[in-house]
Amino acid sequence: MRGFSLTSRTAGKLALIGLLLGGLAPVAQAADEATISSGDTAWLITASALVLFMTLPGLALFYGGLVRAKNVLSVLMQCFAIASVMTLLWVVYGYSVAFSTGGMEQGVFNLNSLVGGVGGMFLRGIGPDSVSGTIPEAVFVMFQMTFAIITPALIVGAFAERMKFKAMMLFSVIWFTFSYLPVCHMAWAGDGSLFGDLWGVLDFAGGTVVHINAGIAGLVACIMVGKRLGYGREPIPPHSVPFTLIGASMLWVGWFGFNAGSALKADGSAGMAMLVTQIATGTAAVTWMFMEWTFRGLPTAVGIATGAVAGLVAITPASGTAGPVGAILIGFASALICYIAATKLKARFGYDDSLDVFGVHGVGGIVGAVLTGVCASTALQGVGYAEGVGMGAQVFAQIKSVLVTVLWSGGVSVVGLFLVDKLVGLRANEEMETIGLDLTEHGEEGYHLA
Amino acid sequence: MRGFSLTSRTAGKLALIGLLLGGLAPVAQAADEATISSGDTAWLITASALVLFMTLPGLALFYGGLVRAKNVLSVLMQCFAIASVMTLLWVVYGYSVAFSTGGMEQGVFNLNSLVGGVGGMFLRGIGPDSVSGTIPEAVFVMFQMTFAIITPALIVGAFAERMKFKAMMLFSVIWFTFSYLPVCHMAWAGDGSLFGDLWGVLDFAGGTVVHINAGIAGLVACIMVGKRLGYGREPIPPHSVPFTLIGASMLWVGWFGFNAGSALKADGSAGMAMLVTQIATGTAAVTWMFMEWTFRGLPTAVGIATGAVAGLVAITPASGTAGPVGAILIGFASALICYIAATKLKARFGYDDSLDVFGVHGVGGIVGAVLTGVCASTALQGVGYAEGVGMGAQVFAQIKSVLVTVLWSGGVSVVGLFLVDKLVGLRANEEMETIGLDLTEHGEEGYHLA
Amino acid sequence: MRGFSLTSRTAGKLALIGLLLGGLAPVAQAADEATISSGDTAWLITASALVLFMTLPGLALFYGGLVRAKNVLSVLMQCFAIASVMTLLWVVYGYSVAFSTGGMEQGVFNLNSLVGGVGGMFLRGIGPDSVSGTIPEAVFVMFQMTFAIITPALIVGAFAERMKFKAMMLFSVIWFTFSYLPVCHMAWAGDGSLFGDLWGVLDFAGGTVVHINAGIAGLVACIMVGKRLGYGREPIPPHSVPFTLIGASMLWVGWFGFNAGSALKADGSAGMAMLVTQIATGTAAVTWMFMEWTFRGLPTAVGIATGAVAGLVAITPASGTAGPVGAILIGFASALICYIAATKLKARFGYDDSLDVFGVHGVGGIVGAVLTGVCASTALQGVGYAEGVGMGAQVFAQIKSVLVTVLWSGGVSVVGLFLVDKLVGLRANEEMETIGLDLTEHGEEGYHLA
Amino acid sequence: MKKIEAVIKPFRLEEVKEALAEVGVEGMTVTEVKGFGRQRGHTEIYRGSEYTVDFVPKIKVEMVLSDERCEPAVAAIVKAARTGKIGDGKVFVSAVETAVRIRTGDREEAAL
Amino acid sequence: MKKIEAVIKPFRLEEVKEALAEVGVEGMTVTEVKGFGRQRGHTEIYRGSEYTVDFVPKIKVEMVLSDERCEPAVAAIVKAARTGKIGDGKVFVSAVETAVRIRTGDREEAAL
Amino acid sequence: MKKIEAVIKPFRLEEVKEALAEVGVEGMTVTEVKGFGRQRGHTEIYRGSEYTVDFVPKIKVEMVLSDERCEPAVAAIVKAARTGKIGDGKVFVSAVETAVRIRTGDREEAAL
Ligand SMILES: Nc1ncnc2c1ncn2[C@@H]1O[C@H](COP(=O)(O)OP(=O)(O)O)[C@@H](O)[C@H]1O
Ligand SMILES: Nc1ncnc2c1ncn2[C@@H]1O[C@H](COP(=O)(O)OP(=O)(O)O)[C@@H](O)[C@H]1O
Ligand SMILES: Nc1ncnc2c1ncn2[C@@H]1O[C@H](COP(=O)(O)OP(=O)(O)O)[C@@H](O)[C@H]1O
Repeated sequence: MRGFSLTSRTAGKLALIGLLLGGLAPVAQAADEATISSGDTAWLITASALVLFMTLPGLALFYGGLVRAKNVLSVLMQCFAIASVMTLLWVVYGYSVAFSTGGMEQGVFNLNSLVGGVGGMFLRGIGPDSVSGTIPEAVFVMFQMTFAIITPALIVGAFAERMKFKAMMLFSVIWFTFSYLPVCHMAWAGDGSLFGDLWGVLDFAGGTVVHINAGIAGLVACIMVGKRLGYGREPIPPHSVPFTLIGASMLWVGWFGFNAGSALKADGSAGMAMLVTQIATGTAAVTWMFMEWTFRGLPTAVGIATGAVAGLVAITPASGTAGPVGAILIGFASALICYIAATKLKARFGYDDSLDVFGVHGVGGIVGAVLTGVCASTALQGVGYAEGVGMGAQVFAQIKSVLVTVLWSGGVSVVGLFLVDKLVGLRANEEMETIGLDLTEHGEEGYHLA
Repeated sequence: MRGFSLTSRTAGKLALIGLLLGGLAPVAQAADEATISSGDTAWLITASALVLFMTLPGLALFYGGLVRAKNVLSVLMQCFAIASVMTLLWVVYGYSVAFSTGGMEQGVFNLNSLVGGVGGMFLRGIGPDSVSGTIPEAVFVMFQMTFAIITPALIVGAFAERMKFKAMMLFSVIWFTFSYLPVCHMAWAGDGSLFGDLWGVLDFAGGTVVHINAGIAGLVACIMVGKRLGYGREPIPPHSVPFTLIGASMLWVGWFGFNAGSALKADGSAGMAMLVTQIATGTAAVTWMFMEWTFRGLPTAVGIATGAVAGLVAITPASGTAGPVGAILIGFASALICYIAATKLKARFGYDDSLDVFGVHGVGGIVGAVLTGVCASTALQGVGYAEGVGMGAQVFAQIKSVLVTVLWSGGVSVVGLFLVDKLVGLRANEEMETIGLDLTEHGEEGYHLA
Repeated sequence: MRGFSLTSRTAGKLALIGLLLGGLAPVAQAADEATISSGDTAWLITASALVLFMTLPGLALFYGGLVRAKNVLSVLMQCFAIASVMTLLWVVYGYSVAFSTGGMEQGVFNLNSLVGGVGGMFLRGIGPDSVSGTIPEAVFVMFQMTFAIITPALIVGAFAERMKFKAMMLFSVIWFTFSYLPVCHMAWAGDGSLFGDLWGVLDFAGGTVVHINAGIAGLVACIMVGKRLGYGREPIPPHSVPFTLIGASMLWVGWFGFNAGSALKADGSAGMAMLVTQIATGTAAVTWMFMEWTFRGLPTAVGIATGAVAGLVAITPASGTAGPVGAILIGFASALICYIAATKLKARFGYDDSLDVFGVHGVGGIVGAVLTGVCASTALQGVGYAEGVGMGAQVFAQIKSVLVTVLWSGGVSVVGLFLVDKLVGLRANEEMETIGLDLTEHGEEGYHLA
Repeated sequence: MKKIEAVIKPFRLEEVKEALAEVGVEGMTVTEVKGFGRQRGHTEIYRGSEYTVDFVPKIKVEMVLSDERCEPAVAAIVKAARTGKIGDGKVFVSAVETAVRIRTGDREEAAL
Repeated sequence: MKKIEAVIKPFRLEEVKEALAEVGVEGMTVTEVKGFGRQRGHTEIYRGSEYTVDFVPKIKVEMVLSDERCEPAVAAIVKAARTGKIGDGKVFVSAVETAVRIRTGDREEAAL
Repeated sequence: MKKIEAVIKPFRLEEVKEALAEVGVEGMTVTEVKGFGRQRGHTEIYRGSEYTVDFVPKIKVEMVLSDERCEPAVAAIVKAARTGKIGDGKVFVSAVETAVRIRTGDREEAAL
């Protein structure tokens, strides 16, 4: 398979971690020996299932509960359709474009530092005996696919209750192709990749790739699609807060697959990733709760769930390098800042980010990405920096990757939405919006309870 | 333990896969050495939990959402009760009848090619140190139990909203004993078994054993129990489409336990099983969505979820032998054909298969079983056929196993339902059906929302 | 890290099991060699996720469905807040107080037989390369944290629909600190611990630590907080039985993490723990169903779910030592006795244990703890007793641990609730209770369905 | 003009609607209600407690129509809603003074 | 015949039902409604937004009865529904011309 | 006293409430109902079956007021509820004989 090598994120990330951890065996070689570890495989299969579970039904419920009853199916359907379509695209070209390493060279910047080739379309050459690191490559393909599914699914929260299904589908395909795949490649494709190798950015489980990427797309989309009818004038309460809490719980549980799975092994790094994920999440939830209690007079269920998600988002890039104390710091900061973003900032600028995709994923992702540079410090129980790198340099690298992601995703989103608008129109008409998208776009009603 | 050997499905299936994969070490010996792999065990414990999760709450919700609010508990209760009763029966005699290999000999047909003995009742002789392949036998017993639970639970969708609870329980016990256990034995009991050994049928995770078996029983049952009052005249809409989508999501996620778990190891075969499961499911969901969009004018949430389940069903027997391209083929074909079965066929023949057990599991199972024979071909990225077997022969073997399963399950169902009808009557009376089974059979109402 | 050793529950429990299993290698040494097994780690990471899943959303839904719609969020929120706060407390001091072994010596009773020290606050000294048994210590910390989360969360069922959120939070913190941590230490801290070492009590996964501990606190709390307005006079039906059944299903599935995870390895002991858990649960569910069918005339959905939970509770302490037949016995007995507790006993004494925390967890926990002593017998397929111990002695040890737990938790609860009442008042006022806690305590409504 | 209010069994709604269409009634408003009367309710069981619900689900159909259409409409409802079992429900008629169609401002009979 | 419509606080329904039974009212129809009046509603908070709900859950109880039973029934409702706090609700009485029992075709007082 | 019953489109409720406040109506009772009329319903699709729902969600607003306030209130409702499209709904007025405020026992106009 010319131009398409199996060496992939595994190698890139493991090399970095290997470097950081110092004392351990030179894991960078692991990718060369084709030995499957049943333990690592067991965990990664499970982790992949957990990350899919985050989207279906986790995210679908988290979002579905927050919209009005007349639009609940539209949200669930969008998550389902994205999961299905991205699965196909991933197999056809996504995995290849994201992870093929043809033309890449350690320390060298070229086009392939930004994006991979299409030599591995249709997963050509991948069989049950292909190996990636210590796991079957099929499992690596699957694990990464679940990330490629949830990221566009995250965006739908921003334009919920008003965007046309057809437009949403088209935009998702465009954005996936031109924003998700390149940013993923830059971060995780290994030697020669812009973020991961050249800049030495720490993004263990997808702060840039997933959360900032999606958060910015959400912000652009909610502005370009426009506000919901009646936004700001009439109440648009969640139709089922229990669904939102179930969804948040599933996100929480599934996120262990996301973060601890990103170790690509069932080892101490995975274990610590799980632990710091839990700590940051708990801290963020508690922080949000007390913020509301203090500033609103009451702690709310939607609030604590949102806080938990903010913590999950922010710890994501740091989960492979931060320790318990760093996790507390990240959890606290993310809840604080996301709280402000979702309550004050949105009100101030008046965009209708329906389910706070930008406020939680965009802002939380940025907070996390930057603090990852801080919390890798051994002074905060972190694993330390690569040789010759200090906190300042690391934070600077983190910020650079944030900026590139913001600009890249923002640009792709603007152009993509513009095109889709020309092609099919972005927005459901007033009558459809008033009646609800469930009936008008899908011919169904969520509930027939009587 | 005379007449009851621990060598079981593990050996049978691994031998076959071992043969197919060629180059790998002779895994057929694995069953002889009593070494437990912690990685394989970790995965199989997890897989067992995932398969149970498919029934509780996955299937229960998928079905529960589709019925009217007045019957939601009856469906949930049926799934719960089946899970509980089958657990007991599996321990008392089920595992023994399904998997004991006494009297079996490679290549020889006799009574024990169809059914096992009762020497292992009450799991006699199985302790924490019993081994099956590379996992504790307790885990194998548990994993297989979850299949024995979901299969009868699948059937309840066919006669939902009208069958008596007592009749349902009796029928489930009869059908489990006389149809599930033998078909399971024929497919998976190892050397000497009719499908698995003598005919060389490929059924990795239960196309015949689970889906065709249950689908046919559903068809027979819905015909013998009769249509719901008002069927075809008045709308019988799902009471909670969100529940159905949550359920479908859980089935999807849990199915990785079903299919990748059926490798009985955490290896490349499991990894590829997971990947093709995902691919077929995504493809089928997309296919169904576009079929509806084209022929109905709107893509529906219930539709995309049904498509996903059709894909899951169809890839099940093929998940150990098909590759990515084969998975796309299977996903596409199953959605296409199940769509026709669930919309046209049912309307045409007028049976009331309430939740399309036959249309999705029966038909999808048959499509999958046949295409398994096709997609094992290396031309479609499959693992290839056993020596001396070509595509034609394999497909023929597949078809034979389908026919036996159809006749066997159909026969047992007819006789079983006839007996149960004589004993306690199959059907709730008109008043009960009008008021709903929740109140009349269980003394409860699903919701008290006000 | 003086006074705080990594040797912990792992060692204690494994030593005991090792003793019991006899023939196996001397696992007690496992804690000394710092080798991580990827298979064991894979399973324990998964198990931790499963146990968190039991609380969020499992328990939250199980309880949330049983209350009235006006209080659903208060229950979900309590579970969420407890999960978050306990996460922090566990990191800050909980893990240290529960598992530090400083001052402990095999066979010697002293203060540290009851409670650990605070030398390990903020998880000092635990990094990605810290090892506990064959898994990373981070994973052990995480796994145990999920137990520390669910236990106080269990209690909220007893005073649901009337206790103030603030009071609930305060009480949870007090009870966690003074009852959960010590009882956990007594049972699982290893050599020198009162239950685990000195008395040789068998409590594999938390009969005393979790269920009796929480059940007694629930009983005390529901008495001290007082009955709900209208209790006994007007119907207080569950607002969503489907939620309760989904929750029960998630508890069931997650419990495999709880029980099989408590083996701390992916081995035969874990496998058998999973199997007996399933068997006891199925048996208990069936038993409860038939009890209701016989004595009430109808089998109910809430009933079968409650039966399942009773079985799960009772098998918990026995899951490492009982065999299939013992599991049937435990399942049957627990359903029988809990049925009487939840229906007759409560009615008789007139306390308002809203969701039967005492009736199911307290009583089921006691039944299980005592029968653990019986079912370890090889005559019932159990793993047998430690050398020199007979059934009588074992049962006596079990009973002693039950009594200590009852008194300890009861005492802490009485004092804790008394203090909290003085500080902030335990109970919402009449108007709040009438309107519902969702609106009055959290400013939200569960549903806006129209 | 008269207003007819009919409380009927839920599963007879379709029949009643059709019967009314036949006598020329083209508009109506329907409400889910709970009825209390001779028809007994049901018993529910939840773990420890068992209780009786006296209220039975019913549908209330309301329509305003001209005086001369009233009797045929009442007759149509009674015929279509009757099952002969206790709990079939009631029909009540009262006077209405004014009717307005919001869309057009049409008044009285013209508004119906 | 008269029709009584009472809008009450939901948690007084049981008391009202019993009080009505004592004065011989054997049938009634109950609807969940939202009331708007002097009693203020509540505030809800969802992340960024906070809003006031003016409508308060109420129960409407309707019954038709003979003229002479009307006043005792009104009195019974008022007594049973009263808590003395704002929002206790209202009772309205109007005339009904015809009543029919669907099951039997009985008319007027006999239909009640 | 008069009773006004208005059946309106759900999303006009806020406007109607405000318009009524302007003409001095301080109390009302609101019910979710389903309307059947000229406005056609919608079609739903569930796998094999497709069916038409004729009933459209509506809101019924009821208020009792003194005779002189009646016409202004009707006018206010009509104005606020009108969108000009089919299905805007109806307003009906009928006579009410008695009104009681449960909390105080006040009668007639004083009760409103
Ligand atoms: N006096 C009444 N006023 C208003 N509604 C009534 C009255 N009596 C009965 N109803 C309504 O009619 C329904 C049927 O009445 P019920 O006494 O059960 O049977 P039947 O109509 O056969 O006499 C009741 O459920 C209630 O909704
Ligand atoms: N004029 C009215 N017409 C119809 N219903 C009314 C009217 N005024 C009040 N109501 C109903 O009565 C309920 C109670 O009224 P409110 O003004 O809050 O308190 P009170 O009954 O103590 O005066 C309201 O919620 C509303 O449902
Ligand atoms: N005769 C009637 N009696 C009672 N309600 C009616 C009547 N006709 C119409 N309605 C109610 O008014 C609503 C609107 O009527 P419709 O005929 O659809 O449009 P429009 O009000 O524009 O004429 C209906 O949905 C129904 O609820």
